[in-house]
Amino acid sequence: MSGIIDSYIPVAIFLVVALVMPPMTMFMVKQLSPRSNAASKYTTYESGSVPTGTARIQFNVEYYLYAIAFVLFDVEVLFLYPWTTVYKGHGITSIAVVEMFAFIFILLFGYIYLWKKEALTWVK
Amino acid sequence: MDVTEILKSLTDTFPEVISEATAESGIRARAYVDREKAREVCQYLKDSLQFDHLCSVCGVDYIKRNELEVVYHIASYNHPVVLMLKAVLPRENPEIESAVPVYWNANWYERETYELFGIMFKNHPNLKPLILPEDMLGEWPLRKDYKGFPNATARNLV
Amino acid sequence: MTIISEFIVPFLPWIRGIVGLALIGVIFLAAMGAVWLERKLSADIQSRMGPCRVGKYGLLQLVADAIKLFTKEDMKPSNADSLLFNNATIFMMGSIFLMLVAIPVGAVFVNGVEYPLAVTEMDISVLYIEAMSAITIFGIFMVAYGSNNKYSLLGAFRNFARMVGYEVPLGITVVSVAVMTGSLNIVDISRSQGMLWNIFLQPLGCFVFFVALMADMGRLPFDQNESEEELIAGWITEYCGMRFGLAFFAEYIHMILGSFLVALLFLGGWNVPGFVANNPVLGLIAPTGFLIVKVVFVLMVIIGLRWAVPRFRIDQVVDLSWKRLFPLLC
Amino acid sequence: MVLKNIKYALKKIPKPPVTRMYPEKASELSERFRGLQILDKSKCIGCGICANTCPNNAIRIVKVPIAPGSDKKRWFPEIDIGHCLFCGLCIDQCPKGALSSGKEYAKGLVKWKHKDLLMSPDKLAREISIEEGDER
Amino acid sequence: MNENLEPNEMIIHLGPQHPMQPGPFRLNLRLNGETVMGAEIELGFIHKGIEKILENKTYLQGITIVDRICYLVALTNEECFVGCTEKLLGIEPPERSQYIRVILEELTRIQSHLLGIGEFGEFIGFVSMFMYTIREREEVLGLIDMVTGARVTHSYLKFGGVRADLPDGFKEKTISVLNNLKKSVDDFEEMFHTDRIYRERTVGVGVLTADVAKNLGVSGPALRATGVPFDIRKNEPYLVYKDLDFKVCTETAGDCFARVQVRLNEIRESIYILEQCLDRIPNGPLFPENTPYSRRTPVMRVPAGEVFHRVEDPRGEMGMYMVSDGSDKPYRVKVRGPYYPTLQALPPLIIGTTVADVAAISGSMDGCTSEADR
Repeated sequence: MSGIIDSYIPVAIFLVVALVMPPMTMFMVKQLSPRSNAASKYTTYESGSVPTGTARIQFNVEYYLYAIAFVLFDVEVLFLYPWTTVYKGHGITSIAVVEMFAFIFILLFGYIYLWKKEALTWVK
Repeated sequence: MDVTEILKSLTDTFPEVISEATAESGIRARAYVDREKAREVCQYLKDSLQFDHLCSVCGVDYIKRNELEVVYHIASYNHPVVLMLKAVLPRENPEIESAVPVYWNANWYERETYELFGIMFKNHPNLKPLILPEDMLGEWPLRKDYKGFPNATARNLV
Repeated sequence: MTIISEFIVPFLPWIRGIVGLALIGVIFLAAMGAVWLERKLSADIQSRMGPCRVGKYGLLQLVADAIKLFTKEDMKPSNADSLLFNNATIFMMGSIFLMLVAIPVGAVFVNGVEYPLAVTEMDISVLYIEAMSAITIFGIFMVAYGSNNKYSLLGAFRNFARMVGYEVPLGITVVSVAVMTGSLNIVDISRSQGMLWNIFLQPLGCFVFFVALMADMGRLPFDQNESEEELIAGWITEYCGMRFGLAFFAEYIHMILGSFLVALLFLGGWNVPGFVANNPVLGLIAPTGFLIVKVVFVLMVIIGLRWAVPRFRIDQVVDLSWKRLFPLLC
Repeated sequence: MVLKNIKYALKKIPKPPVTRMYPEKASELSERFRGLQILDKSKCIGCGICANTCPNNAIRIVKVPIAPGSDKKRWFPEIDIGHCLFCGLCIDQCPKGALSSGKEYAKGLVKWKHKDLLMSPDKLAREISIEEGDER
Repeated sequence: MNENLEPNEMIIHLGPQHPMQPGPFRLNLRLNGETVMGAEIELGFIHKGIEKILENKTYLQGITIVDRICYLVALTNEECFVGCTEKLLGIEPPERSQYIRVILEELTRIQSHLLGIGEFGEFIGFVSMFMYTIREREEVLGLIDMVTGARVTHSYLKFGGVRADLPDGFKEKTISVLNNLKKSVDDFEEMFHTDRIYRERTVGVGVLTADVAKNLGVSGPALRATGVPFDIRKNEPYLVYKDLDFKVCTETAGDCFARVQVRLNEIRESIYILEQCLDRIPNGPLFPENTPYSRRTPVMRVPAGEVFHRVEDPRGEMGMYMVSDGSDKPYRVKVRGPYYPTLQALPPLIIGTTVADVAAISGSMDGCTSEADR
């Protein structure tokens, strides 16, 4: 058990560094960089025009059906991961293959259904 | 299609409206049109005489005659004749019917003529300044009595 | 002697972690090299000269750029969300650092025994790397939403659409490789290709993985999130100075790590013939050097492609994933 | 697919660059290049046709000594390079052929202030260096 | 445009400082997601008032001013202005001058089209294409530079002739440059034809049909790509175009791909014209006999009258309407630029497409805002 924990200790160290490094860099930049104040400098950039309205709107996500399909298939991939480790050398190879193919086959059905339903086209 | 044919057809159809119809050369013709009927003439030109391409609409300021002229250059995709159709307007309150319903691309030409000469195009879908800032509206810079050139308009030339 | 080593063993992961931090410096240098490589290669393709003023062959150009970025004012639009805007870089840097932990950057052979040069070895490192790689998207969306810029917003949403499309092919190809080895440990996968590289066993899988990786990293045929002719700079529009520099470096480091993944998973990793491994001197250098050569090759392919092809439209990208790559895999 | 593009790109890699290191290696100018005008003071009659022709009113006729340090004064053109279009009309229109095109287009013409760009007849005749008065 | 904005729609400004644009104009897009629901163009960021300036300059000075209408096709602009004045004066340049003008204008067409193709490549993300074409363009510019002495603003044409004769060695150099160019054009074409990404981005994008294009007043390659063989060089020949053998390049699809293809074919056609010109160019004077308007033009008063002259610009139909009142300055000059109606036709064309297509469509029109906004 401790072996597994051990292998994540470097991860923790790197995580701390990742958390600290960008703020540190920005702090250094603050010390080094010049500063000036001009109101128009701090407006949002929109090709030199004054922006009309805010960018925080109810964005029309034209691919929400993809997102749902994505969740579906990503879960499929997640189920495949454990399978890979038991595929070889556990004496259950043939059963694993058959089961896995049954699983993929069912999902494939769903995929074909999605395609036929035109869920995989960009909604205008 | 021949120039003389075109002019004959034009004068026959609109005897009161068209005046001074002359052929300058084999491919150029010129005619004055009554300003009330300019749009109808354009419609006729487009429908019957194959003049389906509007080259430009522009204004000319004849300050000595105290008149403005609106000049339509109407050409065709099929024959090389360019018809120069002119409408005479008074310098005070110049108004003319917009040609946008006939020629879609007259839109910007008329907006430009409006802001540079102050010629009102009636029934224009969106008559507002195109190339000049809004606050220059009313100065009519391309008229001959415009005082601002070059001191007001080219002031940033060092 | 034994006492000392016994004393050290419990702290070994700590030591490895802290020594591994040096990797961060190395990888930053490598990213600089990648940028220089990209600029030189693109210049060659376009019959230009590329950087040539600072240092020999412009090698110090990136140092000069870094100095410039450090001394530039850090600007934030007045109506941006500070919390999101300021902290997005943490996610981007975090993503690449945490990927870096698990990726072996080479190996040394001492007396014929192999020691992979990874900061840590975990059983599920492939899965872990993929998971960490996906964190970047949070950073990108934080930047986009925080900066309140419409180009950024469009860029970030394009990024989402693309990510949604390409994570699945990426995952499946990795699974297919893992099946061959029977392990999710990247070191094992790499080691198992001693005889035959995976690219020969699974050319299709390699192709799909490469394309999906390009899409994941946002290299040119798939860089819709910052396509400059449409969205100025996409999600990164409002970033300037060193903040931009960090995001930029994160992108390039991501690219380098992606090349490492390709080299490790498909191009045979650091495997060298036995007589080389047993040679006391060559065994120290050759495997790592061999891996680095492969990585540079993959990098050059990725970079070169950018300058030789046009860009897809975002709906075409997603179509490509769902309607071409996906059936290919099934 | 995109293989043709890649092939073309690869073909370009070994070719030498077509760009130049600019200030070290100057551009090749064509024979008819129109740079800073050269004034031949012995031919100039100070008629002012060049000043009238100039589309941008960059030329002024001024009364200056015929040579630096001389007491004798005559009328010569003085060109404000900041307004010059380098169209060459003054050269075409000169009745005596006193003006001609030089090859300077950057050297001596890069100044910080507009007033430094005023090329006096002496400078146009290259009697004093055109880089003089260049303060930085 | 602000009115009737739905909660999931936003207005985004492209311009005046945007990499997509050939010059500063502002494109206001109403977006729903990535789809363009409405578009509007605002002009006037670089309005130079050329028409007013021309009224205040003499005819000779005007030549230098019309150069600046569009910096890419200065010689065609000059041809239009000089042609107008020549018609008013009633003179015609001798044959050698006409041939020289045709040679230079075809070179101008080649360099403009090369830049247009490269820019289009850049707009769809193919940055190297720009560099490939700009390198070929450099050679062509070198040829123009050799004759006129300037690369961009030439002021080379004169009333009734040209400023100077072709230099020695021009013919040989031109032929070698053109032979290289032919190979490059073939390469470009092959790259465009075989590249699947490029085809996906262009085929069927921004389709103009012949009727719509005529209605919108579009001219030039954008019109010819719809299958209308409208070319001023054929319809209303000026200079020696009536003696030369060339065909009007048309395509039928009317999409971005067809527009670029028309440009590539026109480069080939221009090369063919140039080869004919170089073979046939006669010896002779540059100016008509006994003319006062030689290289050194006196102060000239142009007879009163009005004229409308059209030439074929690389972007389409370029026309000038000149009114003279008998003085030494034009009374009124109206410049009818080719890109102006094309730009005007952009909003109806991009409605319903996506943001990425806006760049592709706008790029395929090969714009020059400087001339639309003169």
